[in-house]
Amino acid sequence: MGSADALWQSMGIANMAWGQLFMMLVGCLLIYLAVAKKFEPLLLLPIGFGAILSNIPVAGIAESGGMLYYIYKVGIETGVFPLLIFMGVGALTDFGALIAMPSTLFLGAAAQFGIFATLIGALALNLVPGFDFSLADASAIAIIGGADGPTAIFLASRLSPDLLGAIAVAAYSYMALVPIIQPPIMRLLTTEQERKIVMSQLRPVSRLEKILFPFTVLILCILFLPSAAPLIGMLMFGNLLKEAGVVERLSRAAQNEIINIVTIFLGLAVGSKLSADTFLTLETLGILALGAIAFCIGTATGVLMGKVMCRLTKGKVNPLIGAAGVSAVPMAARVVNKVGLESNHHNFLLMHAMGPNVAGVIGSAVAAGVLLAVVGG
Amino acid sequence: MGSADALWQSMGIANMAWGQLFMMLVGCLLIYLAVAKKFEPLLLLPIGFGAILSNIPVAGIAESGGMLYYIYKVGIETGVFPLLIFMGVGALTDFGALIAMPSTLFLGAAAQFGIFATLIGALALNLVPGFDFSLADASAIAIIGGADGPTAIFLASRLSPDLLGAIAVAAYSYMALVPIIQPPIMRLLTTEQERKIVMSQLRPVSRLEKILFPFTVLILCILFLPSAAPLIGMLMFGNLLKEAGVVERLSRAAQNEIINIVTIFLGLAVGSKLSADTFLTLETLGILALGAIAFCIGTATGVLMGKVMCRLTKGKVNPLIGAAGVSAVPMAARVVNKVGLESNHHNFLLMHAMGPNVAGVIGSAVAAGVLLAVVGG
Amino acid sequence: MGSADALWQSMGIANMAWGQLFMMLVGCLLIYLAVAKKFEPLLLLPIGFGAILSNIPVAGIAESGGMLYYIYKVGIETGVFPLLIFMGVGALTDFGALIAMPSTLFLGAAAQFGIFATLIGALALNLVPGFDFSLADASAIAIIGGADGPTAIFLASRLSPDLLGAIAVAAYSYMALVPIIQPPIMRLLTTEQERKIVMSQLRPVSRLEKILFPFTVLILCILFLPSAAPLIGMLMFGNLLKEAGVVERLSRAAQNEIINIVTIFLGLAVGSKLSADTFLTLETLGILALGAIAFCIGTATGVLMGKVMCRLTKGKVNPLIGAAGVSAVPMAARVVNKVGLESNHHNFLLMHAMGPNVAGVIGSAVAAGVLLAVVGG
Amino acid sequence: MQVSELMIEGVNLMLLGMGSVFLFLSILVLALSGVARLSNRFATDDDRDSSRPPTATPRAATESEEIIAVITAAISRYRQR
Amino acid sequence: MQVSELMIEGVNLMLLGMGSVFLFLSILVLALSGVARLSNRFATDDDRDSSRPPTATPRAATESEEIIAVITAAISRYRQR
Amino acid sequence: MQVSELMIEGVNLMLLGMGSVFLFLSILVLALSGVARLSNRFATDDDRDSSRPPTATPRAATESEEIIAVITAAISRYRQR
Ligand code: NA
Ligand code: NA
Ligand code: NA
Repeated sequence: MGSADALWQSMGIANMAWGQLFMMLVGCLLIYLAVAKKFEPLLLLPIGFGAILSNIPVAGIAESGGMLYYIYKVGIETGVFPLLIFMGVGALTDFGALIAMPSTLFLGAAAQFGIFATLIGALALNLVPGFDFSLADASAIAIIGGADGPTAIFLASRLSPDLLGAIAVAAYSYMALVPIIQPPIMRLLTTEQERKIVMSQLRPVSRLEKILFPFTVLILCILFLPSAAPLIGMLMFGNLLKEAGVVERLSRAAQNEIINIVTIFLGLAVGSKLSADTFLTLETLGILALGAIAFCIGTATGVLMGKVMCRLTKGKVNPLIGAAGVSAVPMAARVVNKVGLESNHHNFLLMHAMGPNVAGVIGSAVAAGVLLAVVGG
Repeated sequence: MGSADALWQSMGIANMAWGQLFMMLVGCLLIYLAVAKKFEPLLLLPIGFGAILSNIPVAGIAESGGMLYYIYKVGIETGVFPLLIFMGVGALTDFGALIAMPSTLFLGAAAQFGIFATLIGALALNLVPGFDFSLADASAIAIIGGADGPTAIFLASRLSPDLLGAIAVAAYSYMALVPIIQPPIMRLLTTEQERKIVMSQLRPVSRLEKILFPFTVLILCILFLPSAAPLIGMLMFGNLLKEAGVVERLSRAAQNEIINIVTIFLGLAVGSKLSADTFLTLETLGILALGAIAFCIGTATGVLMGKVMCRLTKGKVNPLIGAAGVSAVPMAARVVNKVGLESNHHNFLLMHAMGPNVAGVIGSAVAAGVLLAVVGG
Repeated sequence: MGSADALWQSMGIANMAWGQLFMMLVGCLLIYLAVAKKFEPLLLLPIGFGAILSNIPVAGIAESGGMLYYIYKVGIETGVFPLLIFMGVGALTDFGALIAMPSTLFLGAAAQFGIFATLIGALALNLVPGFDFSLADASAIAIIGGADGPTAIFLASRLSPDLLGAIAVAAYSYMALVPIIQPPIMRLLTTEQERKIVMSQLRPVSRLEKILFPFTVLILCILFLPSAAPLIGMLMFGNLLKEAGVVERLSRAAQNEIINIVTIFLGLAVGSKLSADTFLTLETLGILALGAIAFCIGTATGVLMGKVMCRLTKGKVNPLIGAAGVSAVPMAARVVNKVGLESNHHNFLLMHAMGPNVAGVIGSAVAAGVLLAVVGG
Repeated sequence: MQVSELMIEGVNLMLLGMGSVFLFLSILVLALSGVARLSNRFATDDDRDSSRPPTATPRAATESEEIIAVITAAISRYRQR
Repeated sequence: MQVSELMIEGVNLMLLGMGSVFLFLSILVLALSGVARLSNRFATDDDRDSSRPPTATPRAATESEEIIAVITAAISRYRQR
Repeated sequence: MQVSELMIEGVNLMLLGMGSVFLFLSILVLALSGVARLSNRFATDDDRDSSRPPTATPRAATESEEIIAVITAAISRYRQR
């Protein structure tokens, strides 16, 4: 009965390691959060399933020769998948609110302080025994504060592939938690009076401006920060497809087919990085803690910059919209709208919050570019 | 006139081998069956065209550097294409009928006897001079009895790549022939009385059960048969995308874009394995004969198990639905419905036959897992 | 401040070469033509953006490890992308007009003289100091006269990858310029009387003929010109998907998802070949000049053959439709229609011009096959 | 390997294979029954009502809304005559 | 290679190329005429009727059925007033 | 590298990073204002009217035409009764 023995030897219960079991439970938790709590389901469901698949003993789905291994190799190691997602995000995003009120870019800038504060935090964690984050690791962790999934995955794949799984999970989880994390901070830092501020309607934006926008951003990126060019380039390419108005077919492909297909593969491939030996470490706990701090600080500095702009404009800017500067599009803008409505039932801040919201995407891509240029060089 | 000579040397009529010509005719036959007879056209048309393209002399489309060579290399040698098809099948399949009546899994199990009987048959063919099937070859041939295209292609690509073309062609051809192969066997093994049995309506299935179903199957697969995990994992991932209800975009991508695109490439790549030197052998004739036997035996054991269940439930199960256990979704279930209607014009067995039908998919994936674990290890 | 220095060193303004700047402007020009002038926007917009991205200093998006490098490697170096586009073109093209009036194939043949005249022209340019075109280079340049984008890209990727960028840009630019280039030539070579000729209505074409058409073309290609088999094979495969009527899902995938996705990547990858050192050469000027000549000659010989057919049929053929033989589907056919309407307000030549128009696609694929067989062997 | 040996291996594999398939699917029958009992206990009224059609996609919704709008307009125009 | 030699090769290639293109397409003209005659003989009435619009996709069919259902409902509701 | 050195590098990177982000986005504010002024000068009336809904895809157009055709037919049939 040699073959029966071979079959027994190949069974999961005969080969299961505790770490694998635990990681499969982590995968189930992510799927639960995605399905039952609607936590970023488009990403967390495939990530969770990828985590389960890649931790199945014997099967080796994430090891050389397995499907997830190939998908990771082709799509993430090359950086292609996050860039294609960014193209789709660009094709789906209307930058009109930002173009109508460019000053909201300052809010998107301020909220990136969450990134750099987390960088310091990650390095400081090295004082705790058991942590050993290099500057590259710390930078990859810090980008969680950018509240932007594809940017985080792109940077982590470049600077610290071993931490990619934990970083992606933290980034998407906290993005889903934005409605819980942000409101208390927003209320703490603003007065009832400030939250009641009604903002004037945004001016209309011409088609020409919308077409010139991607070029404006790209030119500055080329001149001052070429290391951010892959991210910003693809974001602006997608946006140009959308705004050009002459390539409807391609715009639809970027907004639907490509981003949907890539999302499935990206999620599975990120999940394949949730293996016991890289995820079940003290470092992961550190990353999760730092990620939460990053979101809090980013929200706070965004709101504080909102208060500064409120002063400078003599009360024309509602400081709440600063919280949307962390990006987490469009969740953060919706949270701003909701908190604003609590103070004034007729004050819809959604469109005004979309400005800093998309500014935050550009802001964290810029921050990623700086980190790549200095640390990744 | 060296260039005129070069041109003549490069002509097809100056280089055509008889085998290539014959294989192109085989390709034409497959396309004829697909277009005129509607034999599994989604697969047989691309396979047939792939066979023509890959046998064109001089062009070398299936040789190193040619397009079909790359597609085969990337999609089939890695196993990625059949797994993506399986994901799409999962996203397209409603397992409700199976969840409502889990006992139909026994029918799906019994029908897999076609696989293992064919395994013995393939090995016995070695007694005939000219045949030399290894255990791996015989296992790959046997899986034709699973009546499931992607499973057959996946297993053949792992165990016996040289026979892949013949195996895939046999699998899809016999799946298309199910309406001709199955009814006589079904009538032979059942009495008119049995065929008239009306089954009680299926209970409704809650959304929670549908969401838990993929996990239930996957957990058992992990514990007892991880070698089937790639197949069952992707099938269940696709089904979870469908049932989760929170990732509509991804579910649509799996059901449409991905499965359609991959089907084209999979078909062409399988066709590229229909080259004269691997296909025009005695072994192919053996494979075709064994495939037919496999379908007949699978149908018979399915129906016989149906009779057993009929006895045990005191006549509550119509034995005809056992024939659907071979899988060949949804053709076999439709055949059951049709044969049932012949005996009782008001007896619609379609929904009841869907249970063993989808059970057959899981059953043959399990059988493939056993073969992989024992033979492929 | 080592890191500030690193940042400065990484800035675009510190590293920009004049050539890169110029190529980015070329990219902007292409995008301008695409958006404002609607010059083949589906291709020229991605090509232009690819040119910008690949010339960003430091970023290295088109260099080993960059995204565009991978896309070029996977899609163009293998020849897969242009072939997939050709499959989509086949699935989008109705060859009915050609089947109804096969004699229009002679018009499609005559217009290919533009290709071979350009070949001589390219070789003759070697007499001018600074030019050094090999026979392979000249062949790749000549194919611009085929007025068919994917054929040009496929041939250039095989024969002269360094010139691919310039060739693709020339091919698509002149295709967009067809409404400007062709009418004067058409008017010059025909009399008012000829332009007024009304052609009899095309006979209806049966479904069987439409299904047999791809096989007819493919069989001739196999017998006489297998080197054209990848191009003609995929064109006819796409057409069969469309006409078979039993693989609606695959036909839609070829016509939409696949061609749209591949067009984005093909455009970006072609753009990545617009680097300063290969594009900013005297040769590019030569290619642009030769391309214009190729279109003019092709148009002229097409019209002249139209005049011959007019004589032979005793005035039943309007010679204008010969101009559509250059392909440039469906632009050239529309131009014919427009010029025809100028002479006779009730004479709609569109359907009659579609015959030579699609014949031109087959004609230039045949010409590409000859060049590949003789030069690429 | 001799054919007879191969055949013995084949018969072994057949027994093992059919045994595994039946065992696996039997456990699955048990597991599914367990899940059914479990989920019936936890199921809310909303969950049980699975007879409703699958949620329409947003796009479809928009389309039928458009249709209704168009019809309403057409009918109101017709009434004005 | 000298330019003159290249030019000779080029002219050769031109003659060969145009010859091939014309020959190939001429044979295609013959072949298509043959196919036309052949398929006219075999064509059923159903086949010949190619003027009908291409078969609608199932999805489209469903959509227009939906539209008709919606309209019918709207009109019947309107009649009841 | 010691933690203290790392920390110093980190603080440097923070200053540099936040500086870069602010500088970059400030320049972008200026650039966008410039573009807005520029494009207002060149904008035609047609361009400015961005409140109109995005251009419908040809397919959508066909669909609504179909709908209108179906409705017209339905209503005319209804009138004939
Ligand atoms: Na951000
Ligand atoms: Na089966
Ligand atoms: Na042409």
